[in-house]
Amino acid sequence: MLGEGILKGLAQTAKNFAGSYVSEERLTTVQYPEERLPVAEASRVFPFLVFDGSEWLGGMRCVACQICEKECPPKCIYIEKSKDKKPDYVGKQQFYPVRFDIDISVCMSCQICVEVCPFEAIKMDTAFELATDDRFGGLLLDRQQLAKSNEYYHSIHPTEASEVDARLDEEKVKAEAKAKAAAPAAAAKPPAPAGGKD
Amino acid sequence: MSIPFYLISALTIAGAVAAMTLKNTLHCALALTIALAGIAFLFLGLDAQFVGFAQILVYIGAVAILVVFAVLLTRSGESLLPAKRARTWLAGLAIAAVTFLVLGWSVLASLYGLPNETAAPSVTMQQIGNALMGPYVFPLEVVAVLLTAATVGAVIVAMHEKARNK
Amino acid sequence: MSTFETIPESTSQTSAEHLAERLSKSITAAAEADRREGWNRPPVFLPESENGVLEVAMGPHHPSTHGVFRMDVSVDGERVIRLKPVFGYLHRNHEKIAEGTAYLASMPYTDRLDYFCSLTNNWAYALAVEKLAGIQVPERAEYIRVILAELTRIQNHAAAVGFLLQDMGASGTPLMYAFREREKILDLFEQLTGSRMMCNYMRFGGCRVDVTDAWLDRARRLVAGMPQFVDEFEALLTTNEILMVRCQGIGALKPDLAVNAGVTGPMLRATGVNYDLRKVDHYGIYDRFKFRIPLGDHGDVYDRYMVRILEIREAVHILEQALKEIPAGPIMDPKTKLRGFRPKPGEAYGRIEAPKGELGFYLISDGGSNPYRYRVRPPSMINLTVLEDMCLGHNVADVVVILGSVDIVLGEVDR
Amino acid sequence: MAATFDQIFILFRNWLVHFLPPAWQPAAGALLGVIGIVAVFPGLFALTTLLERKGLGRMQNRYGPNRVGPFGLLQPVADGLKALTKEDVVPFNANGLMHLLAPLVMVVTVFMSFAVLPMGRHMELVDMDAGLLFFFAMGAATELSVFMAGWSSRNKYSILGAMRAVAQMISYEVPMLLSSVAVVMIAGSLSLPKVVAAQNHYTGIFPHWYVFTPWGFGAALMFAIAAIAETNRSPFDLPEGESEIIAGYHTEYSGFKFALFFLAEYLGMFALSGLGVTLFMGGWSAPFSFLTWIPSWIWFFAKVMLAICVFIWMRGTLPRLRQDQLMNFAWKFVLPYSLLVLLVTAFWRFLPPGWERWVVCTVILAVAYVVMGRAAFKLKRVGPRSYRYAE
Repeated sequence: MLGEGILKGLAQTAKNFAGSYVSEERLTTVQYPEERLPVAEASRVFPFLVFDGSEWLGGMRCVACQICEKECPPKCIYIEKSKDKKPDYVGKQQFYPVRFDIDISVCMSCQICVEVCPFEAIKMDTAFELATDDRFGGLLLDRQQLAKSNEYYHSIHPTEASEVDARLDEEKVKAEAKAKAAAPAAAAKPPAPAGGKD
Repeated sequence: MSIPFYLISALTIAGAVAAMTLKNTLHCALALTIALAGIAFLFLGLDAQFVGFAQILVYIGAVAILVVFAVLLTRSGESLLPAKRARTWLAGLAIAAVTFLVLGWSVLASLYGLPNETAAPSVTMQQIGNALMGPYVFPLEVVAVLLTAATVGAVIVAMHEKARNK
Repeated sequence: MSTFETIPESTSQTSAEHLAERLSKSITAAAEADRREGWNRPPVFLPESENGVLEVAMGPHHPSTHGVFRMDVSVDGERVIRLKPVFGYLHRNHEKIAEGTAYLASMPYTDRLDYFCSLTNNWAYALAVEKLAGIQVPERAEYIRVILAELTRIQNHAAAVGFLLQDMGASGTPLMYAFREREKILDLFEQLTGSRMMCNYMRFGGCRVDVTDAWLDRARRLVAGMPQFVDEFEALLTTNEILMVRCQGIGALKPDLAVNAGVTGPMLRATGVNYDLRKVDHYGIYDRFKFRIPLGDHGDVYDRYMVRILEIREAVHILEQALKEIPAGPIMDPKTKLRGFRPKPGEAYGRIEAPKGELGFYLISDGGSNPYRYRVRPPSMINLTVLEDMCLGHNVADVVVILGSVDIVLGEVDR
Repeated sequence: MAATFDQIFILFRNWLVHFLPPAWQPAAGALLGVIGIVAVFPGLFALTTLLERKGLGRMQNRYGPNRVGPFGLLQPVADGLKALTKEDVVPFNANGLMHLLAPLVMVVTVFMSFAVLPMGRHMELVDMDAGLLFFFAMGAATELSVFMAGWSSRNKYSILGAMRAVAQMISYEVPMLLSSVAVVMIAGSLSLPKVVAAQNHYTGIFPHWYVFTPWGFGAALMFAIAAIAETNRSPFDLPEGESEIIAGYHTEYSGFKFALFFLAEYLGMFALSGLGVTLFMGGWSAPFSFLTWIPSWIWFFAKVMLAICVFIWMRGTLPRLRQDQLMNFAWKFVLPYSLLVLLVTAFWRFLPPGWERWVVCTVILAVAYVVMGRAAFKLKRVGPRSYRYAE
C-alpha cells in the first residue's frame, strides 16, 4: 500500500518526539556552559611540565634533554639548556631548561612527547578552555605557564599519576641504595672532594 | 458611474497600452496581467462574483502564467528587440480602426435597448449552476470535448519532442 | 581552460593591494559596459556554450559536498552530460612530510587522513611497519585492534548513511540519530585513547594503553544496545517510499567497471563482487570470528545504503564475539624500541578493510630512521574516479545523492 | 454565558463601532475585522516558527531554541529583529521594481485569501456566495509573484527555482480544486459558512464531518498532499532544495524582503490548513456534541494548529522528492485519484443513504488506491529488496 513506509517513518519520529520528554537516552543535549560532561580521565589536550614540591623551578623534573623536541612531529617545542645545574628529586645534579616554549597553535596534542620523555617530566593536561584574543603571543606558552604541580597532575590523571609516583619512588629507593653501597667505596678512596650531596 | 469604476477602467487601459509599448517582453506580460486584473475588478464591480473570480482564476492564474512561461522558456525576455517600425504599419492601423468601429457599433446598439440605471440582477451560484446543467448543457459538453482534445494534443506534442531527443 | 594568472613578484605593492586594484578595475569595466549598451545589458547569469549546455560548478563551498570538493557539471536541460570532479583543496603534502619524519612521528598524522576512522588508519600503518620490520603482535593487542576497528566501522557507516539522507533533504533527523550513537562510540575512544577522533593509539607491535575491565563492560553495554538502534534506523528509512524512489536505479555501477576501476569497500560489494579484505587477506585475527559479507545486486545508491546498514549488523556480531573472548596478557611486543627505530632496508605493503574500502600503506625503508618512500592507497579517492560514469544521464539532484552514497572524506582524497 | 463568550469578538466589534456615525459603521466594522486578521495570523506565524524549531529539535533528540527568553519564547522576536536589521542586498543588475514587488504581491494575495475563511460562528470577514472560488483565485496570484521573484533577481539558480516552483504549484492546484469540488457537490454551495453549517450536526456524540465519510477521507488525503505541495513544504520542498540549487527563487533576497517570503509561506500554510479544516473537519464545529459549549473560534484555531503540527512532523521525517518524480506523482497519481473521488462522491450523493453506499464507496476507493499505488511502483521497478550474504 503506497505510504506504508512513510507512516512507519512518521511513527519513528513520533516515538523519538515523545521519548525526548520521557527517557534520558532520547535527549542527548548537554547545555554546555551550565551543564558539563565529566572529562574522561585519559583525555589529553596540551602538554604541561610537572614539578615536585612547592617551588616550580626548583622542583621541575625536566632536565632539558631535548628528546621531546626532537621527537615532536609538528616541531612545536623549543628548549634552551641551562649552563649551571640543580639537584633533581634524587639529589643528582641535572641541567634544567632556561627556556621551554610550546606553541599550542602548532601542537596537535598527540602526546608523543609524553611517551618518549624518560624523566616523566611532561604530561598531557585536560583543560580545554584556552581561548585567547592574542593570536601569536597568547598561544606561545613559556615554561612558567607550562609548569604545574604534581598534586594537579594527581587531580587530573589519578591512576596514571600514582603509577608514575610509584616508579619514581622505586628509582629513588634504588638510587639511595646504590649511594649507600657506593658511600663506603668512596670513603675507602681518599676523602670525597668538596660538594657532597645534600 | 462611481469613482472606483473610473479608476479601475483607467488602470485597465493603462495596463493594455503598457503591454503594447514596453520594451522588455516580460514587463509586457506583467502589464497584460494588470489589464486582466482590471477587467476582473470591473466584473466584481457589477457584483458578478462568479465571473469575476473565474476571470482571476483562469486569466491570471493560467493564461498570464502561460504567457510568462513562454516568454521565459524562449529566453527572449531579456534581449533588447530593436523597436523598428514595421513596414506595413499603415495596413495595421487600418485593420485596428475597422475592428474598433465594429466593436463600438455593436456595444452602442445593444446599449440602446436597455433601460438605464437598472440594478444588475443578483445572480447566485445556484442559478448559474442550474443554467449550466439545464439549457446550456450542450455548449458545456462541446467546450469540455474541445479542452480534452487540446490537452491530448499538448501531450502528444510533448511526447513527440521527448522521443526525438532521447 | 582557465590558466592560473601569475602575480608578478617584482611589483612593489604587496599581493593583496595588487588583487584589490585588479578587482576594482574589473568592476568599473562592468559598469562602463552597462552604460554603453544602455542599462539593460544582456545579463551574464546564463553562461551558455554553443548548444544550450549549462555549465554548473557545484562546490567547493556547495552545501552538500562533503568538505572542500568541486564538481564541474555540464547540464543539458536537467540531464548531466559531463562531470569533472576537481579536488586537491585539502592537499597537505602528507606523503612527502612522512619521508622527512620518523616512523613513529607519522602515526598521529595518519589520524588526519580519513578523520572519521582514525583507528583503522593507525592499524593499517602499524600493519605495514610490522610487515616491514617483522614485528609480532601479542594476542590481547590483536583483539583490541579488531574491537576498535569494528567500532570505527559502525560509527563511520552510521554517519555516512546520515549524510546521505541529509543530501536527500531529510532535514537532519536521520543524521542526528546516527550522531547520537556515534557520540557513544567516540566517548569510548576518548576513555581509552585520550581523544575522540584523533586517537593515535596503535604502536608498531601492539597498542599504547591497556584496556581496563570497566572499559570492556561499557563496550559490551554499547554493543548490546546497537541492534535496537539499527532496527529503529531501518524502520525510519529502509521501506520509506520516497527514499526507495530517490535511490533505486540511481548511480548504478556495473561490477566489471567497478573491478577495473579498483573500487573497493561497500561500493564494490553493492555491485555484487564478493571482495572483503577481512576474508581475503586473513589479516589480524578475523578468522576466529564468524561473520558474513552482505552483497548487493544492482550496485545503485540503495544497495550501497543497505550494504552499509547490514555491515553495521555484522560488525555488531564480530564485537560480541571479540568482547567475549578477549584474553589477558601483554599489549606491546617488548622488543620494539620507541626511539631510534630503524627497520632493515626493504619494502612492505600493509592493507586492511577500512570502512571506506581497501586502505593500504606502501613503505620503502633504506635502513634510516625515516622511510625512503611512504605511499597511502586512499579508498575514497579511487572510489571517486568512477563518479562521472555513475552520474551520466541523471539530473543534478541525483548527482548530489550519488556523491553522498560514495561516502568520501576529503582528508583521505587529497592527503 | 457560553453564547456571549462564543461571539465575544463580534460583540466587541459592534460595541466599538457604535461610537461612529452610522454612515461609517460598515466600513469601520470591516476595517476592524481586517486588523484582527492582520494582527492574529502574523502573531501565529511567529509562534509557529518557534513551534517548528522546537518540534524538529525534539524529534531529533535535542531541545530546540531555549536561550532567548524562557523556553525560547522570545526567539521569534529575535528573528524578526534580525530580519529587520539585516542589510537588504539587491543584485547589481536586478530589476529593482519587480524585485521589491514580488514579496509584496505574495503577502497581499495570501492575506486576502483569509477574508473568506469562517474562523468561528458568524466570524468570517466576508460571507461570499462564491467564497471557495475567491480563495483559489487568490491562490493563483501567488504563482505570478514567485515568477517575478525568480526572474527579477537575475540569477541562474533563482530562475531554475522559480520555474520548478511554478510548475509544481500549477500541477498540484488542479487536484486541490478537484478534491474541494467533491465537498461542494455534497454541501451544495461554494460559500464556506454554508459548508461548515452542513457539517455541524451530530448523531449521538459523533459529528457529521466529511472526513469521516469514505469519499471525504479520500478527498481530504488528496487535498492534504496537494496543500503540502502547494506551499512547497517537506517532501515537496524542492524549489528551495538546499542541497541542489541553493535557495530557489529567494536566493537573492535578504533582510526584510526575505522575511516577507518566509511570512508568505507560513500564511499560505495557515490559509490552506484553514481551508482544509473548513472543508473536511467541520471548520469551527466541536468534535463531540457535549463539547459545543467551548467557543467555536477555539476549535478552528486548535484544528489549524493540529494541521500545522502535521506539516512540521512531515518536515522532520521525510526526504525530498525529485522534480520529475514530484510532477509524475501529481499527474499520474494524485489527479486520477481525485477524479475517481469525484466519481465516488457522485455515487455517494445519488445512492440512497444506508450502509450499501458506505460499502460501495469504501471498496472502490480502497481498491483503487492499492492498485494504483502498486502499479506506480511496479512501473518504475522500485520496491523493497532482499540481500544475499557470502561467507
